[in-house]
Amino acid sequence: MISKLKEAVICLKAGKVTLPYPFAAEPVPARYRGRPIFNVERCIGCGGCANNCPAREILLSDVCQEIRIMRYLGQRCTYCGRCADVCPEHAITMSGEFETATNDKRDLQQELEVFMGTCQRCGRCFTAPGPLEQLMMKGYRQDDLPAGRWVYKSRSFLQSEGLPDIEIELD
Amino acid sequence: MTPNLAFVYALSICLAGSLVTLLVSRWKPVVGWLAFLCVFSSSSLVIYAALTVLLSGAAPALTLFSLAGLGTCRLAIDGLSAILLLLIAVIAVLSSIYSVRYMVHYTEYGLGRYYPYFLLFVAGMYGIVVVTDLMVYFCAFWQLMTLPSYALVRFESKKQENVRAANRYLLMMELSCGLVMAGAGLLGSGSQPGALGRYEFDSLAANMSSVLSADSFTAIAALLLFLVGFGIKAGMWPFGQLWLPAAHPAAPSPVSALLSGVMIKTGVYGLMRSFLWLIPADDLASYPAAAWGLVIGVLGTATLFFGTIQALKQEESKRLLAFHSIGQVGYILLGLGACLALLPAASTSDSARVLAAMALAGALFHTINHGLFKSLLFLNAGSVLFATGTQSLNRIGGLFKFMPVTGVMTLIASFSIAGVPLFNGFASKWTIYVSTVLGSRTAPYLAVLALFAILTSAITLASFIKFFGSAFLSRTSQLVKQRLEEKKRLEVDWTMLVPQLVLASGCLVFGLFPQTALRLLKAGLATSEHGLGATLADGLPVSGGLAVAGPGGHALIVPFVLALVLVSMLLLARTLSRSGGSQRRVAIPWLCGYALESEANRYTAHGLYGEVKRYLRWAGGTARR
Amino acid sequence: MTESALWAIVTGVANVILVLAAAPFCEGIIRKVTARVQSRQGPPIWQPYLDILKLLGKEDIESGESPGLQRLSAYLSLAAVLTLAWFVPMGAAAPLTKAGDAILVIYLLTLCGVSTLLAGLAAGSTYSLFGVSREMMAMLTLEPLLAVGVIVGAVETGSLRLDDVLNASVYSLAAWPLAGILMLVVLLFSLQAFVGRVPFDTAEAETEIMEGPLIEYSGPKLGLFKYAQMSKLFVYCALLVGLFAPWGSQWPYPLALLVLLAKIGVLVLLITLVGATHARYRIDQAIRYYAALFVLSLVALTLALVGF
Amino acid sequence: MLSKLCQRAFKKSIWVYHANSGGCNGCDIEVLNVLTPYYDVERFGIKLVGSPRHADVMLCQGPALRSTAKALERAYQAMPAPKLVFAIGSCACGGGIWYDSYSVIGPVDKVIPVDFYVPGCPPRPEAIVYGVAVALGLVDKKVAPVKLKQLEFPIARYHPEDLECKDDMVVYTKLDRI
Amino acid sequence: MPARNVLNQIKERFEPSILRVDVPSDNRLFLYVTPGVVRDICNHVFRDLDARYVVSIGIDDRPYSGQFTVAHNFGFEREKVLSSILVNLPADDPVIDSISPAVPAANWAEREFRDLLGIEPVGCPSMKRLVLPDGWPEGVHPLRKDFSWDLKPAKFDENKVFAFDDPPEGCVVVPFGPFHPTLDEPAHFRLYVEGEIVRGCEYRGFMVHRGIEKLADTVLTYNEIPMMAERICGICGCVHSVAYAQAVEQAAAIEPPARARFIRTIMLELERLHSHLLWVGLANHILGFDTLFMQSFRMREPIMWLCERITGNRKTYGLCVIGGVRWDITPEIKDDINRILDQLEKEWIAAAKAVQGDRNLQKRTKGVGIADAALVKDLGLIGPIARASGVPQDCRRDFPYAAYDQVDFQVITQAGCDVWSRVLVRVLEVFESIRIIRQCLEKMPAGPIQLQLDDELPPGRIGLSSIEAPRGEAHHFVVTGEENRPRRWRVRAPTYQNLQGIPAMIKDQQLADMTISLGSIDPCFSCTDRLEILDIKSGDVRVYSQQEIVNMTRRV
Repeated sequence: MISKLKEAVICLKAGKVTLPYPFAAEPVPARYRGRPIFNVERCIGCGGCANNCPAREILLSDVCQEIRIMRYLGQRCTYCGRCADVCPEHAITMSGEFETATNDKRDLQQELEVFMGTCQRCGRCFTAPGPLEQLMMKGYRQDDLPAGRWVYKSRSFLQSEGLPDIEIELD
Repeated sequence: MTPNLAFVYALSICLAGSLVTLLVSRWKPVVGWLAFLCVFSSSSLVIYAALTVLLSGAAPALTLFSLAGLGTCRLAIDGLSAILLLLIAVIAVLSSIYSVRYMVHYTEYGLGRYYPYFLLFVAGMYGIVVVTDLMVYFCAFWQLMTLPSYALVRFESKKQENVRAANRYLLMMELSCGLVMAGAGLLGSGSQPGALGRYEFDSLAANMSSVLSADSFTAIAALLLFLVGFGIKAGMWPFGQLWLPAAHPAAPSPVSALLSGVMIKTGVYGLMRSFLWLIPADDLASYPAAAWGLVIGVLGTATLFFGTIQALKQEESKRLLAFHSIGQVGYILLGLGACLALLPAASTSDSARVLAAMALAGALFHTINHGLFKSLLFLNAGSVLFATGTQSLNRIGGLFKFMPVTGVMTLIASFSIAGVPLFNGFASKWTIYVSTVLGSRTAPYLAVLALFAILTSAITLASFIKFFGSAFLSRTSQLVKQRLEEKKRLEVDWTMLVPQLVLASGCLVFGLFPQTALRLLKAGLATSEHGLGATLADGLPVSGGLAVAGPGGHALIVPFVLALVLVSMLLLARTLSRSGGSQRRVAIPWLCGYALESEANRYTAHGLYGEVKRYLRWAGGTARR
Repeated sequence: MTESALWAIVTGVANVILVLAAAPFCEGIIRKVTARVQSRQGPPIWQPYLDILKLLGKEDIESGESPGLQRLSAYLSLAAVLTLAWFVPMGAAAPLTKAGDAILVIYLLTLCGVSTLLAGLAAGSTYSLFGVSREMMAMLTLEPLLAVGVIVGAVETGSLRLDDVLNASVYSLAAWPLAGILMLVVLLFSLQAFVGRVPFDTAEAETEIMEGPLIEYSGPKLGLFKYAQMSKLFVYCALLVGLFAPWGSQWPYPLALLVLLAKIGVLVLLITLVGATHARYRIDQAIRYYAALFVLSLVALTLALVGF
Repeated sequence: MLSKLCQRAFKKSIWVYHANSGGCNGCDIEVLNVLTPYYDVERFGIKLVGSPRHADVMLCQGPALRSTAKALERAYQAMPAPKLVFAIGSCACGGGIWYDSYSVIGPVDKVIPVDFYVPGCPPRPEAIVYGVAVALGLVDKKVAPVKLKQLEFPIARYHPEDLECKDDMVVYTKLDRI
Repeated sequence: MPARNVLNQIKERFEPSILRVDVPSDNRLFLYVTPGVVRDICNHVFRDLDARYVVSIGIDDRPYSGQFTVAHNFGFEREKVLSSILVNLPADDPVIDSISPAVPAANWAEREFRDLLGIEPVGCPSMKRLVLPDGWPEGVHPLRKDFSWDLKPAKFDENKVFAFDDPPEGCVVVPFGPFHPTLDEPAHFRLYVEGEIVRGCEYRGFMVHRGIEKLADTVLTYNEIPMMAERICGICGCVHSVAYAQAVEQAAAIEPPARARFIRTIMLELERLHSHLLWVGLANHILGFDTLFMQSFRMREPIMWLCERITGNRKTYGLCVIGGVRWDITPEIKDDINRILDQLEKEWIAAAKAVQGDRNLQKRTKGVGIADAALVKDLGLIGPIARASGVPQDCRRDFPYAAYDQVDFQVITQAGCDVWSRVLVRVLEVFESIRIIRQCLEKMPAGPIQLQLDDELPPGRIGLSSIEAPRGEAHHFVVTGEENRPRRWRVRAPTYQNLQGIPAMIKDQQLADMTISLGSIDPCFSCTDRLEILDIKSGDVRVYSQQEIVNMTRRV
């Protein structure tokens, strides 16, 4: 009985604590990792973010030599902020934006068309291919924009003969 | 045709019919209808006789024959007998129609072992409630009732336990007979043999006042012998438990209905006769009615309490019903006890007189009601047994979909026995409660007994929720599916449904218009000449309207008005639920997503009320596994 | 005769409307106060009305094998409570006091439970049958308590008539019979169980058997059951007030009604606070608790019988 | 008439059922969190129920897994119409880190139709409250697909004299020459 | 040299069977033994040397050594040594003696590698499928290296029903889960209930199997894995990411900076705080006591805000990378922590007093869900369950990691063996956590928070790391590999062991007690089921009496 009274005191002391959200919002903490925002002006299309994304949802696709499309799907983003960490140009910022609820998944997409500068003389891109490009050039990684996923072959898998008796389900 | 004569004809039809059916017993399609014809004609005569008595007063007793040294065999139909006769006749007819189709499914047993005994059994029951001699002819009719019923109980003689149950039944019945005869002997031995014989009921009654005043020990001993003797028959605690739960389920279902609905009432009849009719109305002062009331009331409460608790634990349909027979007899005994307890005050207090009358009327009313709903329940259980081949409540389920008529009948019967308002069980229980609760001014302990009776009525409800729920609701069991595949149709045919319909409508009529029954009872009590019956009948308040009221209007029910209100509220609820314009859709049951419905996750009767059963383990009657 | 019948109908309909209108409000109070105890803002007071309205418009899923019986039990659940409302004085004398007595009221309460039991059985889900078993076990032990309350009243007044048991001054301020006070205590302690709230909501236990008998019900049927539960709470409280604190009920109509509502409000508050500060009991613990109360009520009955 | 009222009551009384079809628990706890004092969605008439039969809204957490997809589908079918499905968190919205793993089918909308998506890993309680508010029509959704281009294409590659620097952007000025 | 001491003890009996010994540090021991003695040696270690069974791991090492490897891990609490007994098995016939007859706790782990790698444990008492989904085709082992992580066999049979045992006579099967209000996560229990009494149960869990270990082996890189590791479990995510990082650091012999270790400790303890408060709330919710649920969540919320301030997210912190942490604790944050801890301590003292005296709660929890010390030993139950059974077992003290060797704290134990004791253990541990955080804040040295790692980590090294998660010991086993990712990473979450104790805990109890008994281990199915989905039969058959175990051992 006494403990019930003690519990009642705890309840009474606390009073009503309900926050007024969504009618009034409090600022998010400075380090809060909300939706990543891509600064198209800074992006150099290096693909570091795509290479380091645990959810593998930043996809790269070269339309032609000069145009690289970088698509951030947003739907399976874990908001870990690794992309922002590794971006050499600080083109990605983890914003404080968390009000991203929507009735259409495509609302979450961000797509950048990056202009890859070409050497006017030789027609090649300025930079040497990074690790991601190397993977892509060797065919280990191939981003499939329409399906929103990437296809990747690990070395061990490529080396083995596979499992010939398993039929594979394709989605 | 005088009632007595009609009665004699009825008896002879039964006796003759048993011979005839024995002769044609191999002709299966006919023997059942033949037996029905016999029962129907004899019962019509009996009903005619009983109604004549009730409407125009008791006819003088009819002397059949007289044997030197053995007394005279006289048959007397008074109001009390008439009420019992009505009950017996109605239920005998119904169960004989039911038998026609039902008995066919016993392929291993010949019907020659059924119908002849059935007819004899009915005759025996008719006889036992009209015979006036308490020695030789009582014994004769008793044997006429007992021996055929013994044969019926052991009908399925290939089952060991049925034979054992039958043997035990016979033993207890003979004991009961012996005790009653001993009681009569004790009372009659010291008296002057009257014109009709020493052990004639009237002679005993005439001697009673002298015995009461002069030799109270003999009176007490004799009444005690009657109490135990008839108590065994009625299934009173602790004797009922010895034979009743084994014997009733063993017999074929229509016979169970007769055994439970009617036969045990002969014990109740005997008790009423000996405790109220044996006593001269003008000699109440020397009769320790209050003490006997206490004894019978407490025994009745114990009977209803233990019987019902033990019933709660049962998992076989007919066994459960058999235990409930004990429980319901307890209510009747409680009514009788309350009547006796209130008798001494009846002469001085008006309200006590009314209450005593109500207690007796309640007991009789419950006797009738129990006859109706218990027979109905046994017939229901029989139909289920017929359709599924099992008595085990754990193995059946979901029958409502396949046997809707039987289902509704069972629901009505279950509500009746559980005392749900608007059904007849409530009306009679209400009468008993009123007399006990309000009678506590005179005998305070009655209120406590009433409380236990109310508690027990909740237990009754619980066990019938289990009975109805696990047999008809829940989910279709494997066994039922299998039977359905074999038979295509599980619902029984009309010869088995008609008796159930009649009984169920009886339950509803007496539930909605209890005053009709009370009027009948008042007439019955008023036409019984000896004893206290007529005195009590005066006190019975019967108004002309729809209401049943207690003394001074201190308690009343008008079930019909209640029904009107309830129906209008039901309509209101229905309108409300329809008003939202919602659609209906059928879906599979939700079992947390992964598991699908199966026999393994079907909840069975065994699982219900585990905790209560655990706490009430001391009360005995744990179900066999 | 006709005049009194007319009067009974008018007051009865008034009672039904009152119950239907006020019951969700009580529920709203309970939810609001509970929320405040839990340091929350809580839903608006009229939330239960919206809940019921919404349920009435939702799809009605029938997963049982006997849908007719399921429908009937849903109607019966509300109808039984509303019928009960005809026997309980709410501001005026009980409308049907001339058509039934206290024993009938006890049995009508059983009828409310029976509808839930039938509903659970007909749904046939494993969980609902657990709920049925528990609900029935609770009814077994609870019903006698109310019966004792009524019997004590009947013993004191020598009458089972509703207006005698309820409105006569058995428990009024003038004479405080010991038995009456004891019964008041017993019934207050069991009130929580009668209305099926925490800690005695074993039959519905959401985290174990997911609302027990009602697990398979949706849409209007669920709405009716919920409505019936709310109404049951209201009617129970009114009955308790009628049994033990009828003072003020003789006052003119609107005044008596207000007094009644105030008293019901106090009871509702009590229910809320007890519910908010307790963990659910197991069914065996609950039964033992009721059994202890039953013994206490037997003492009360004995006291009443020997004239205290 | 009453039926219209009933339909309007739907948005003001939402009973939610939460179904975790294989998430990590994070979203679960945040969903519980929105019921607790600081966020208290019961303000909007939202209540957690134990059986999908009673629910109006299903909150899905976690990706649809091979072992739970069937159960999830059954839960969806067990709900009475009208019903809404919320996908809470990255796993339910897009399949999460393991969206293409051998035992994962993918986002829940591969199994049941989803009405609202609340991304986040896990979404903070405010984000869930916001999602609810969007569904209730209290606020409008704020996100829309973003498509950014560094340059307008196609550009003529060999007319560098037409390129002009505006702020930080390089803009091709004479479109007619393309 | 504690590791050497342990080694010598084992050598006394098994010297000839030991093929190779690695002792990378004082408290790690790797023994390579011949396949024939594995059951004996495990029995010796488990029974005679009184080591605690941790986990068994199957490894497909064929691309590198051409063999399968099985590792049985044991923890020596007295000596503070974590050890691994490794056996190499031929690639064409991967068969090993089951150790379950000697070590009952190994049952699940053995069945798991049977499912996932096709290594056959001979003599395992139950060979039912454990991890893979019902419809998964036979003979396809997803953790083998020749199986691609996104390979979806087309023969998957959606409608296949798992073959459960028949319930005992008179019992009704009550399906419990996967979607049940008590379970936050999918898992299926088949309870055999007679009346209200639970007579037994069968568990079909592993429904949250997401193929995490496979992803780590094939797709993600060293520094992406911590992000996934913390999503093994949303409540104790930080534990997993720290454990993973520590295992890798240990394998690669990297020492993270001291400040990083202190920050890890602080975050781990903050996580324990919020997890314990959450548990108290949920347990009360299960018991229907919603007020305490709400109040404990209210007290917990500031901690969540604090975590959000420190790391930028409320739950999955993304804190840990190999060689350090990503965020520092600034002086302002330090003040915040102190303030919030003071507030929490004040409130929790009041709450603890109220809860301790609550007869109503005691009624529901005392004598419920009994797990005695023998059961704890046999099934390897850990964490608050073990401590509530009087077994003073705590990885923070037994195998110190991060900065726990520099702080002073108590291991809370209770002797009741029941749910009530578990409540008390958790309630009291909150105070210990507060103490630890305060000490850490005080003692935290300045300096960098992250090591700059330029070299590739050396492949083929093994790292073991045990961390005391709020629910018990979380154990990570890492074999480093090429391509910037580990070859094998095995997580043994606390619930993996604790769940095996459930059938014994709920036997012959009321159904109503089942939920709280299950709740009392704070089950985290997502942790348990990282790998694949399968069926588990965990009837009482696997709870052996002491005598039975002795007999079995003798037979072996």
